[in-house]
Amino acid sequence: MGAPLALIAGPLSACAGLVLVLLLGLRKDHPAPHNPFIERCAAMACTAIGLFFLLNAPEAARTELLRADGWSRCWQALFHLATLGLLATIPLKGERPLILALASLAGLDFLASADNLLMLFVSLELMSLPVYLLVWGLLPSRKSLEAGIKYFLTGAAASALFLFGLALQYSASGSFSLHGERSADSALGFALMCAAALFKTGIVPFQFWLPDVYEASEPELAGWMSTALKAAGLLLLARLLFASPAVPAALWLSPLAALSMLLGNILALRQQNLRRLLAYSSIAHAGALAAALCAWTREPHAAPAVIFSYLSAYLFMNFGGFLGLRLTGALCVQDLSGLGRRAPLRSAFLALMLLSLAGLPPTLGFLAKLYVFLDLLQAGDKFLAAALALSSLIGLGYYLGLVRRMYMDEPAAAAEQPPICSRMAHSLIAVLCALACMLGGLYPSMSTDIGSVLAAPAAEGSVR
Amino acid sequence: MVTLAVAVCAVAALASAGLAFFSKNLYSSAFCLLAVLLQVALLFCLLGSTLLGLLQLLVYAGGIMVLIVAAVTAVGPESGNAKALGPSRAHAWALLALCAVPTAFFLIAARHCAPSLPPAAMLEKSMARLLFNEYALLTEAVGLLVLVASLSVLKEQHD
Amino acid sequence: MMTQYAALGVVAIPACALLVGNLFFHGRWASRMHLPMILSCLLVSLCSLFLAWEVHSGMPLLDAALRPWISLNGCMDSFGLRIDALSVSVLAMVAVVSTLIHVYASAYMQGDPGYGRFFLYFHFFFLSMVGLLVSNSYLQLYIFWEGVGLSSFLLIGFWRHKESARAAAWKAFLVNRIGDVGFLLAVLLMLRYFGTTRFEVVFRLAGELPPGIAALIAGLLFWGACAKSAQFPLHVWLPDAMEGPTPVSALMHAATMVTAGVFLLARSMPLFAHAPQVMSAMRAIGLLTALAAAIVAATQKDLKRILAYSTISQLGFMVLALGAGNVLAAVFHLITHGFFKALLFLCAGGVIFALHDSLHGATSASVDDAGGLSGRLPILTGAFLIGALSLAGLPPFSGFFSKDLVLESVFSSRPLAVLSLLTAAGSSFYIFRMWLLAFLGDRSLQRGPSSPVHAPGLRMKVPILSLAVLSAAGGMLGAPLAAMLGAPAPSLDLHVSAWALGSALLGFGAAWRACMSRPDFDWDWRKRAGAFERACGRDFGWQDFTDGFARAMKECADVIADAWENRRWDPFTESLADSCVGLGEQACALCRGRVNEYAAWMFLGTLLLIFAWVLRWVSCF
Amino acid sequence: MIELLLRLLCAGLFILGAAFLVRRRELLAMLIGLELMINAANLMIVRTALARGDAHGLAAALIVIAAAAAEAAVGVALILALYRDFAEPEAEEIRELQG
Amino acid sequence: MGVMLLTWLWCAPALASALIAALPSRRLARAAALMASAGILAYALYLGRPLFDQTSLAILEMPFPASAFGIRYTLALDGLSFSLCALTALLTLLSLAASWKSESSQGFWSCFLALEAALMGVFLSRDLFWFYVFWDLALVPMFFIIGLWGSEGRRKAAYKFFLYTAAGSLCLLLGLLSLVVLHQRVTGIWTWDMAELALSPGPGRHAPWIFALLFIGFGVKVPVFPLHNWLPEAHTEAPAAGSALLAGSMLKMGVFGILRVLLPVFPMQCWRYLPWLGTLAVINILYGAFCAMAQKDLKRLVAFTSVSHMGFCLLGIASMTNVGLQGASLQMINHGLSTGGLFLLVGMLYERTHRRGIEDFGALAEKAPSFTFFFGFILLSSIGLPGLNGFVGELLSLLGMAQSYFPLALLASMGAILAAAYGLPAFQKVFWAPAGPGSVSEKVMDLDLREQLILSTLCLLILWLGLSPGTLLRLLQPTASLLARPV
Repeated sequence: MGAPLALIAGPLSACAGLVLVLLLGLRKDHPAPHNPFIERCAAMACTAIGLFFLLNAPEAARTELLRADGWSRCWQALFHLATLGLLATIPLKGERPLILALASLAGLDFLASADNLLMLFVSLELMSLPVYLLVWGLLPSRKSLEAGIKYFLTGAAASALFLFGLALQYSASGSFSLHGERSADSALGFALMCAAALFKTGIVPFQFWLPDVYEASEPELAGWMSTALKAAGLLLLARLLFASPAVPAALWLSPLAALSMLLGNILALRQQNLRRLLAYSSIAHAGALAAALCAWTREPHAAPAVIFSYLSAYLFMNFGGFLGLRLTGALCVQDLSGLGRRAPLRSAFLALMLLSLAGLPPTLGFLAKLYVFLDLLQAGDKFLAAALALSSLIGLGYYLGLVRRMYMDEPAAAAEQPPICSRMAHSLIAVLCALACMLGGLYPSMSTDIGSVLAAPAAEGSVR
Repeated sequence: MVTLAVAVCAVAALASAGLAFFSKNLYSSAFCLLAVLLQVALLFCLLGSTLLGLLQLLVYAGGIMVLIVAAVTAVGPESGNAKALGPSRAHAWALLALCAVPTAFFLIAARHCAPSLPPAAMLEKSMARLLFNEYALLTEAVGLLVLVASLSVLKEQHD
Repeated sequence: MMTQYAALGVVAIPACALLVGNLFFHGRWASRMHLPMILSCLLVSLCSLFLAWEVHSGMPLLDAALRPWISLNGCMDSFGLRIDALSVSVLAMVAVVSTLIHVYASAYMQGDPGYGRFFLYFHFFFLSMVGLLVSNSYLQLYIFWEGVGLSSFLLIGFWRHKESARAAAWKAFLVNRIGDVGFLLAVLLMLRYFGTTRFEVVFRLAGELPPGIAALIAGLLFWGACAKSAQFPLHVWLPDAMEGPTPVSALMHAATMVTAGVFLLARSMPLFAHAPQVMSAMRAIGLLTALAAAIVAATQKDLKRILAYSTISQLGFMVLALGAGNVLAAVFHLITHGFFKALLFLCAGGVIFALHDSLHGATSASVDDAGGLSGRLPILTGAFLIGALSLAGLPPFSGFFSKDLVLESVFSSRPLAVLSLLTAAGSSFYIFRMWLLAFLGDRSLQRGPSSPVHAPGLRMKVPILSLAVLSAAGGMLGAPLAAMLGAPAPSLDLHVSAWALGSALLGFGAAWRACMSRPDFDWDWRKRAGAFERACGRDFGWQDFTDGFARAMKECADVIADAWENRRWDPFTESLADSCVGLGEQACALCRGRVNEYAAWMFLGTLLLIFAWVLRWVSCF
Repeated sequence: MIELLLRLLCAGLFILGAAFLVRRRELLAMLIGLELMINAANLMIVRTALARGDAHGLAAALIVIAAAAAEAAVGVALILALYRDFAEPEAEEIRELQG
Repeated sequence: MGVMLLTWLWCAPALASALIAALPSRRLARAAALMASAGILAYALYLGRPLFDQTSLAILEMPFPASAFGIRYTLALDGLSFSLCALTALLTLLSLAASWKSESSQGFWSCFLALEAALMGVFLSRDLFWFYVFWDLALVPMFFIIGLWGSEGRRKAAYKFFLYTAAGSLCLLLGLLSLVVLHQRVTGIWTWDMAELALSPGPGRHAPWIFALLFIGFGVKVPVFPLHNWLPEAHTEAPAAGSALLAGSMLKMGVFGILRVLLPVFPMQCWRYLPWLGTLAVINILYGAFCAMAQKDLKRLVAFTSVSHMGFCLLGIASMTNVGLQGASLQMINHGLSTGGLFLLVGMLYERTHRRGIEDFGALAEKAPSFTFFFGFILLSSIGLPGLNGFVGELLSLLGMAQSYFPLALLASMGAILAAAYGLPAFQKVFWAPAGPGSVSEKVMDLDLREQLILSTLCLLILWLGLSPGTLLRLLQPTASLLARPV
């Protein structure tokens, strides 16, 4: 039982939760909007159980489609953690968002352990299809519908690109294994698949959907998407990068990474909508992650741990950031004016998250950025290091601008002040995020500790 | 003989795809798509997998086309205003021109392909076995996918 | 033991007096601030006279380190005292003259709202000077040197509501700073080459310096002395410094400030001995200054300005003597000059005090305002005459002996001799002209005031008379001074004396002829040669040049701070940030929300990826 | 020969599908383009599977067809919702989110 | 683990800061802040005892084992660190005491203690990671201090201050990381320890770049000439206490960094670039002085004098001699006392009148004699009057440069002339000249006892350091002789 459990603990728990929610939904027949507390708890419980199993399943196992090892478990744990946050905080008017989130989680879990191109494709679809619906359905408005359609059209095009790449790789090697035979076709195929991965990560020429979608979604959902889905895209990118024919990432990924970092931050400078601003900031962060990935191809030693540390830090601070938006009820930049006096604790939390995103010590964000810098310099990639430094500076410009607005601007008229959300779960998770961001930064060996868990696959070379 | 048939099908498929692109009427676009799908199904049969051809016919012609045609009917075939949109024509042509290089590369790569084997017997049977053994999880996942998709339709009804 | 305490007391007593005055003499007691100060001056005078006596009777050199100041690996200096013939002789003069001026000031400044503050500054001035004289290292000397500069700043600007006083104070400090930097650099070089600035070490090792460096150090020291002792080109502050109250001028010219530079040069003679180039520069500068200042003094109208230029001129004599290597002459002239210049200033102050009502609040008077005062102020007239005779170098007054020594030391060189005799004649001319115009002139012709005059009180008379005695009899100090300094006793060289006497008489005759025989000469002459007079008033254009230089510096600062810093560099750095935002605006044009465009960008990106891959693939073969 | 022809067809269909996305402004037409792209990929898979006699490819084709159907369903649902609520099935019209 | 004596030196203000932020009333916060800062000063002095006694040269604290990448929490207190820590503690205490009357909220007091904590951390850390953490951390409280409690232009000034200095910090970060990584590449050892990185063979041919990055990083803080223009605005807009601490302690971070990191790691480069560094220092001195000369705003004037004075620090460092380095270290302390004092004084003036322009005042000497005395005294220290502390630092710096390269010393000494040219006219205008038409001098009350106490403390220190700098120089000497170029 041990081995299969290690393989499917994650998706299984997600599916179990999904079924449970569906069944619980059957007990009453009225479709009126309601806040299904029990369903939420059930979904969270299943996700948490999955997390528990993931953390306690030490065996490595593999089948034709999947393989389970420290690497996949870590990613799945990350996905479960992010989804727990989403499930706990997402505003509900029915149980459908729970189902969709759980389905997407199943896709994410499959993605983390997939060892087969076809599995990758299906999990990619399973991961993204519910999200189109979530974006559309959570906040039924014209904007959300528009975002859903845009996301769907571009996302489906990305899937098609992936699929065509898959077909090419199949035609080249005759199998769906990631490590098949190489030929001219597979060069094309990997390029197409990488394009799809870049789309999911939100790297620069593939990022246009991202601000629109984040702007139209609920902050919790945007926070989840920016962490879990971005992580999934990055994971996919990493897989492809190390399975692909020897095209140096420096050739194509590093310019794109640098461009994402700079353009993301530059575009964020002039945003008025806060979610959109954070969306652009997440593009810049994706660029930093991609930069770390570039370094990985040159300096394989510490990089997986670095990327994973960055992602886990990012999970806390970006989810925390979006949570801060929810907690303060701020939609656009003006709403933040004078917030420091109106809601000191909430604005302190938001400020902490922003400073952490800006990478100021001693927060978690600083540590994450430091690792990437170290990684890049170890790989000798001065160009990317300089770009990262420059983009951090530009980023500081708007993060700090927001902090300044919160504390140093006169508050808006009372009538225009947005209402403040006060839900227990939000506050609890906010406290968690704040603690993680503050204390994590004082724990510089985070990366090596994570590295020791990740070490197994890296040593085996399965990732590479 | 088969080659000729494949050639005819291929040309027909390409032509109807082109027609679909250039026709301004959504109905005709949809019907041209139907033609493409039929040609593809035919190609599947011609290449040796009747089962897949049939499935293609069923799912696409029977399922997806119905959806699309129904949607077109609901939306109306004519486009509204005809403002210029997105990338200009010149940009689109430039993009297309850029596509020429990879396409050429793709076509040249045909030389490196493995020589085709004679069609193996029982291929479709082993496919079915695969789906329920090695690929069981995959099938499950696709099932989940379809469930999600159906939820979207349900959502339509709810709201 | 006694001598050490006396030496220490010379510095400690004024410091204590300042402390006491600062702590206890507030409010009503401020008007009694002079008491501790005068007492301290008296004590210091006693101490210094005692020390002088001791030194004269053969006390060995006292050079004691008191406590370390900056010690870096033992290579730096301590605070210490040095009592030798040079310091003690100047010290005695300074202490005695300062005591008298203190007494005089207590009367002169009576009723001034800043009376207490005045005496604090005044005494601080004295303290700095005394400390300077007994220092045993250049660095310590430099501390007091700057202290002298600071107190002159405070005192010149004492009447702080006056724009001109403030400007003069600033100018004095600034010009002195310019000189001080030279001194400082000399100190740095000494520290670099000797590791210390103690006189004995420096003088001992001076011979071992590389020749250029010795000249450099000497030159820099001379530069510093030029500022303090008002030698060309750094003399510009002194005429303006008359803005301070008259006792300040007296103190500054006779005892404290300007003597410091000459003292420094005299002190450094062993060092200068290794820099003959600098010595000749000193001769040239000294003579030039003496001559030019004498000419300028002859054209001035303001009482205090005439005396100021006279000081510059006399200091030129001293520097000339030092340039000729004659320390005795310089020091002797320094001492006698201290006596008679103090006397002259106190008399001038007496005149200003006397004319207080008719001056309408002005703090100085011109010879026009005075004139024909001899009848009403007989004591002042007489005392001034004694001072003038002494300055002009007529026997048997003190100036005769010291000036004679100075002339003697340069007499071997004909051009120097001629020029210095000319200067001596000039000195005689301007001082008698001043005396004649101020005290003997015809009131009606000089449009002088007719309002009543205040006779000086006892506290003003006593110092004046004492100084008159000193000026008259100061010539007797020559022999003991020579004995102390270890120089051969001065003996009158009749040849030189005759020339000196002749030139002095010539000057007197010219003055008499100019002012008394034709009382209107002075004024006619002014009308006729206005341009020359104006040129003299501006030090032959040098003042204009320095003012222009100061303005240029100020404009330079404005350009740097405004045109460059505020308008260029600061906006440039800020525009970097703005350009980022601008770039964002531009980039936003790409995100117009059209899904077709999104797809197009996506495919473009994909194509680029494919190109990268294909290129790589192709290049593999 | 067949190989070349089929490759030409695949490439053509794929590029045309992409062209739909880039140039057509009706959302449904864009959906049609997506179907074309998926079909092109599927054709490639089936061709390889049959040429190599590999059952995995056939299974993959079947799975892709199912996934494509699911995707199409979602797409149509979204577009219909937009039409029903706002009657604007055009890409040009949904530009509220930008910048 | 032990008692972690040094850790408490930064932890105590940090904890106090958190505590004060949570206090319910403003008055309570104020009292607590003052008491805490006094306690910290006492503690700092207590810690420095062994250094004074010269029983030990440095106190080292490494309570935890090395973690990832060789990062190891290490604190060290030697003479230089101690004097800067003590200066920081003292200035915090005095600044807080000076703002006693400000009706600021708890955050104000809390921010100051947080700033103190960060500064202490910078001066104590021997591990580059922690050094950088504290280095950047110090920006945050200062940002709030300027931005929340500053004068009219505070928002922009705070923003500019933060971004400008953060740009420097990023350069610094890149430089430090390159250094560490290259060291690891060459020696195979991960270490962030300043002592171990000294003379590191790592940089090799990359040395010029890393040197430049580090120099820019430190130079922005110092500030070095073209990178100085964040300073006038930040100083001008900050509240008095903030500018005092900014000038007094924060600028020292840059010089401290140069002494602790740049010089030990790159002695060869420093020697090679000596004329350039010296030239920069001279430009700093003269440029700051010229700018100060043209200012119409008292605070801006003092800010530019900072630029000039920090030039002397740089000059001493550039000389690379024992004397020069001691002079630079001493000049840091001197500048902290005198410029800090001047900022406090200008702040007191601003508190009374809400004006800072030189033209806004006149004849203050009559209205406020003790104010005049303190201002004059501290100003004289600032323009380097011998006998006061400023002179000693300048003299030693100049002497160092004179020993290495005399012409630069000659140029730098022009700064002393310019000091008189910018300092005294302003003093005369404000205190001596009759009040002009728009003057607000009538509102100026003389100093009260509290303010006199604050300033007397500074003045006594100024006098003490001027007359007997030996005590402090003994503390600073070990560092200097370690870094000096062997003759």
